[in-house]
Amino acid sequence: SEQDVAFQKRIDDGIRIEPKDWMPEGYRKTLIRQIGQHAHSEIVGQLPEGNWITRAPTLQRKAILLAKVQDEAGHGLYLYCAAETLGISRDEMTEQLLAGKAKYSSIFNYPTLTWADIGAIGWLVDGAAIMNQVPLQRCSYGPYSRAMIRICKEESFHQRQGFDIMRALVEGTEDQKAMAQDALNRWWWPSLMMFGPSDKDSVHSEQSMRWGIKQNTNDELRQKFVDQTVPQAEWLGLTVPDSELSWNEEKGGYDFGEPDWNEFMEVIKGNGPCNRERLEARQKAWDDGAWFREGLMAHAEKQSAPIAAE
Amino acid sequence: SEQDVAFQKRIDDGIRIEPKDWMPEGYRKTLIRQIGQHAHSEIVGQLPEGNWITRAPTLQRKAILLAKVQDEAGHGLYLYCAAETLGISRDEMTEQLLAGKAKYSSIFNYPTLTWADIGAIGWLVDGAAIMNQVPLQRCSYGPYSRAMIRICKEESFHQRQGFDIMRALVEGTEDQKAMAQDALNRWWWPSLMMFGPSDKDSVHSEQSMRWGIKQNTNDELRQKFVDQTVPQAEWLGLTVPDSELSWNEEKGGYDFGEPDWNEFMEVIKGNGPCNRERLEARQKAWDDGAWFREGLMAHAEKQSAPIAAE
Amino acid sequence: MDAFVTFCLRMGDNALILGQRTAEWCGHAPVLEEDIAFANMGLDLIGQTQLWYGLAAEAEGKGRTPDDLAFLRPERQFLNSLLVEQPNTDFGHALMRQYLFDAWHLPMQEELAKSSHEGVRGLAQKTVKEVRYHLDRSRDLIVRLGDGSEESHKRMQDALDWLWPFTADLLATDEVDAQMADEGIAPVPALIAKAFDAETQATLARATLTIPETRLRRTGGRDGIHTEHMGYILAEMQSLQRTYPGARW
Amino acid sequence: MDAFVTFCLRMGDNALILGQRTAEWCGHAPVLEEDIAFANMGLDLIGQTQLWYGLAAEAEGKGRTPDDLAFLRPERQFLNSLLVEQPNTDFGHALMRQYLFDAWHLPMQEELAKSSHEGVRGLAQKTVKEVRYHLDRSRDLIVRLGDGSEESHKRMQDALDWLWPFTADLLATDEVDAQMADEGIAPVPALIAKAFDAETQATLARATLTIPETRLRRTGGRDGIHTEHMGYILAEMQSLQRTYPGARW
Repeated sequence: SEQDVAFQKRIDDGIRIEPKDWMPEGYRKTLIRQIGQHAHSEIVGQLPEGNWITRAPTLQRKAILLAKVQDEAGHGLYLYCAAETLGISRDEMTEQLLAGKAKYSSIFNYPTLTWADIGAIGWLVDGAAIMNQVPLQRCSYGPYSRAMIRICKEESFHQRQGFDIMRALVEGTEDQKAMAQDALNRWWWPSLMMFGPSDKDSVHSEQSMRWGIKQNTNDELRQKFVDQTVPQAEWLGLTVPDSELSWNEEKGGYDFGEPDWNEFMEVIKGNGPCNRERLEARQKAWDDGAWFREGLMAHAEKQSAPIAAE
Repeated sequence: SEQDVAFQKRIDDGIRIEPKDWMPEGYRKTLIRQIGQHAHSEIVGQLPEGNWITRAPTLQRKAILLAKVQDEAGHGLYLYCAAETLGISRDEMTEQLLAGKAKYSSIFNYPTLTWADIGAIGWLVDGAAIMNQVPLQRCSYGPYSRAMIRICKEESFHQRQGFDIMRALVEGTEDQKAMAQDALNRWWWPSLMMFGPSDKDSVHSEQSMRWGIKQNTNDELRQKFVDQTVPQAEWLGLTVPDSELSWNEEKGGYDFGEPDWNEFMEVIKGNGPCNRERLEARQKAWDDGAWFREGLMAHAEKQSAPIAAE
Repeated sequence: MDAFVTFCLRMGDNALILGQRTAEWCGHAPVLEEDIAFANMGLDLIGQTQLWYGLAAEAEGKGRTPDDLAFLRPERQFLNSLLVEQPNTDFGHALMRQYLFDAWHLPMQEELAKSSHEGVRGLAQKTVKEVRYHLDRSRDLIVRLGDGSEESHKRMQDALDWLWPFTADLLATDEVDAQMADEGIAPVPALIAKAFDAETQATLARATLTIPETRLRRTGGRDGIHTEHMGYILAEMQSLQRTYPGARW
Repeated sequence: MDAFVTFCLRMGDNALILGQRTAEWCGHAPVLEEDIAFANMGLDLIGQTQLWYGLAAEAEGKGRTPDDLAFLRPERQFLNSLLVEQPNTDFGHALMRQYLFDAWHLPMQEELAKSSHEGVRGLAQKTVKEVRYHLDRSRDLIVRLGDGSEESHKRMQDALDWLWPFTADLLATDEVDAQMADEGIAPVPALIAKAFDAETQATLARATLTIPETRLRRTGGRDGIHTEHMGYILAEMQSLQRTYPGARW
């Protein structure tokens, strides 16, 4: 249609789409899905890290971790607000999450088993997230783009803090170094999977790129992540658990092995190690909190009730 | 009445009263109250010690503590059965406990804060309990007397095990020795209170002694306990926290200070450190277990339903 | 132990243990805004812990660090009030615990901001603003939920009934407090008790909640005699430091 | 690690961690008879732990004691199945966890009673009777509660739905099991799986419960990759030994 053409032209001209602008239904739906997933990821992402706040080994690490988890909740809030500009409420999105209809980043379906996992999540998972998110600062949808600008600023802190946890471990005792290596072993492949399936298998990519919702392909970002992270692992004295990993002089990047896409698909389908636990925890928070939300509403109604009605 | 006289004569002649025998209503009530309290004490007594099973410092200590708590539950069972012979059901007694109408030994309203408390409870609390219970083996009511015979056999094990925990601690590090002394400091006075108020203030004593339900006065038993325990504390190298404690050559026993009877009365009234927690735990077990009890009954009914009704 | 060290440890232990309990809500609160608020309060409390332990460690002069005080003391040496270690039975308990603590904490910090001790004064001046914010927030929620729905009212009343006896431990006094007051380091305890009573009476009345009439006073935490919850808090909190002694993190 | 040591640790860790979970019920069970039964099972399991750790420690030959194995290993070295560390969500979960474990444990112990390894054979012959009693008891309760009231049926089905995926970890096999079977020390895993399937299919059918159709298989415990519950179990269990290193108790 004419509208579609005009819309695409705005995008191609790099003009941001704002909530009141006309947009194709597919664009809206894609954004709602993507922003919702992203918001849910921040919320569910509180759980694996929150698991270690009460056990953080120093007061400083505890404070940093608390601040990080607080940031994540805050990111969730920005993102839900951005999605709300597209005509969906936070409660609706929450219901979709709890019903298993909306997804969240599958990385959070892995358990945090040692303190080093908190380091590995900051270093690898936040590292991969930034890789995904930096281009989204230029996303064609204004509210999402602006949310991402705020978020990216904080995420890079998180990544440095995660790396710093790893650094302290590898500079520590043999037990600590082993803990760091073990965490890298367990988190490496799930981190690579965070960029999504290989381009040839990616369903939504092409249209999203045309709409300026996505700027790079999954494989491009994955390559970039590997190229950035492998030297960091080397600096830490840790071994990336990939026997196919090698520097490719010609392409100026690393060759690396294929993640286990069967595992990825199983986790996406709900069969990962912690899918049930994560959703159960969110469901419980939601159910146990009903009285709280209803109590506040009841109070607000009393306050706004006209005097005559008393 | 004539019956009363004959009844008292049986008692005086040392003939056991059995469930089917006639007995004065006061005798029955007194026994129900006393056996019920005793049973409840075994049940509630699981809680302070159960608090340390998952944290026992060695496998052997863990096994011993589990066995002890199991014995306590078993004693509860014998005692409820003995009380049931007097025409009250276990459920009725449980309801009285949960409603705060029936008492249990106030010693269990103190918290177990360190591993040494488990030692102190075995040594002092079981020690005091045995002192109370040994004469009850000769109680005039047959079922109670027989229950006490079984119970006393096991309690003396428990006391030795508690003493052995203390021995290991005083033979251990400075920290451990301090832990043992701290436990003695906290459990000494509550243990003395286990014998009940001073004879001059004891409400039920006189009639109970005439009925052969009670054989010794509170003060007699307390004196006996102190005389037995002080040398054990000395052997352990621990200091009994009583500045008035001294050997009285003349009476062949120790003089000792007066427990804080105000504290005792407050604990009895429900204002001890853990009264609310203990009752809440039992209430929760009862409420949470309703579906279990009902499920078993429903199954039993199905099994006994006549075929035709199916 | 030195009275000043004891005083600082009591303050720091309150902050740390309440911070632990607060942090347990991360990701589990009834609404996202509360997840954020609880993380934020936890963060403030851990920050305060570091400051109090810093003063305690310096005054003690034994070369212990704030982390040593947090992670290497056994239960009987922790001097926090019993209130802050009470469990997160439900979110109502968590809010009520926070409110009752704040209602004591703010007047305390306000007075400490005038302390004769430079370190204490500086600490209190630095943190009083966040404590004021905590009280404003928790007071507001207590009123809204107390005077909210039937169920929210009942839950807040239950929480108050359960937690009120533990406020005795916040307000308990001994020779340490007397000495701190004499030296002008900390306020006269009666002053704080008065402010606490005024705050709670006014707010709980607005919240349509009834302060329970009970003789039950739960004290002992300030002398290291805790409730049975405390051992579990510490076993969890200290597990890494205890498992890997001497490691740096 | 030596395959035999690994095998013994897996067996011992199962017993210990299930024993911990079982012991948590002391004083909190729905009826007194269950308090007694759970304490009794816990006691049996701790006894089995001591025996398995004894064999492991002896075979390892590094001078470690059973207590060292229980209290001084970190989480990643614990090799119990994920099933036994699952929490006491309600008494139904506890019973179902016990039943599923027993349904695997009894055929295992019966076969181990014919082991080529004298120590293992002696252990199994000594303990098989108590394991049989556990299975008899838990099977009976599963049937009565599954085919009981509407609510008890629902609770047992919920427990089964939640716990079933973890049975994969009981039945998982690797080269350690292959080697143990080759040497006649332990049975061929397929034999146990078959017995487990026969037992659970028959009993759960009698209990009117439905084995969930799920692709979810939760494994990893036997390689030390646990669920997030495990860290808390160990922090609590090991707290005294960790806090007072080297002390004797």
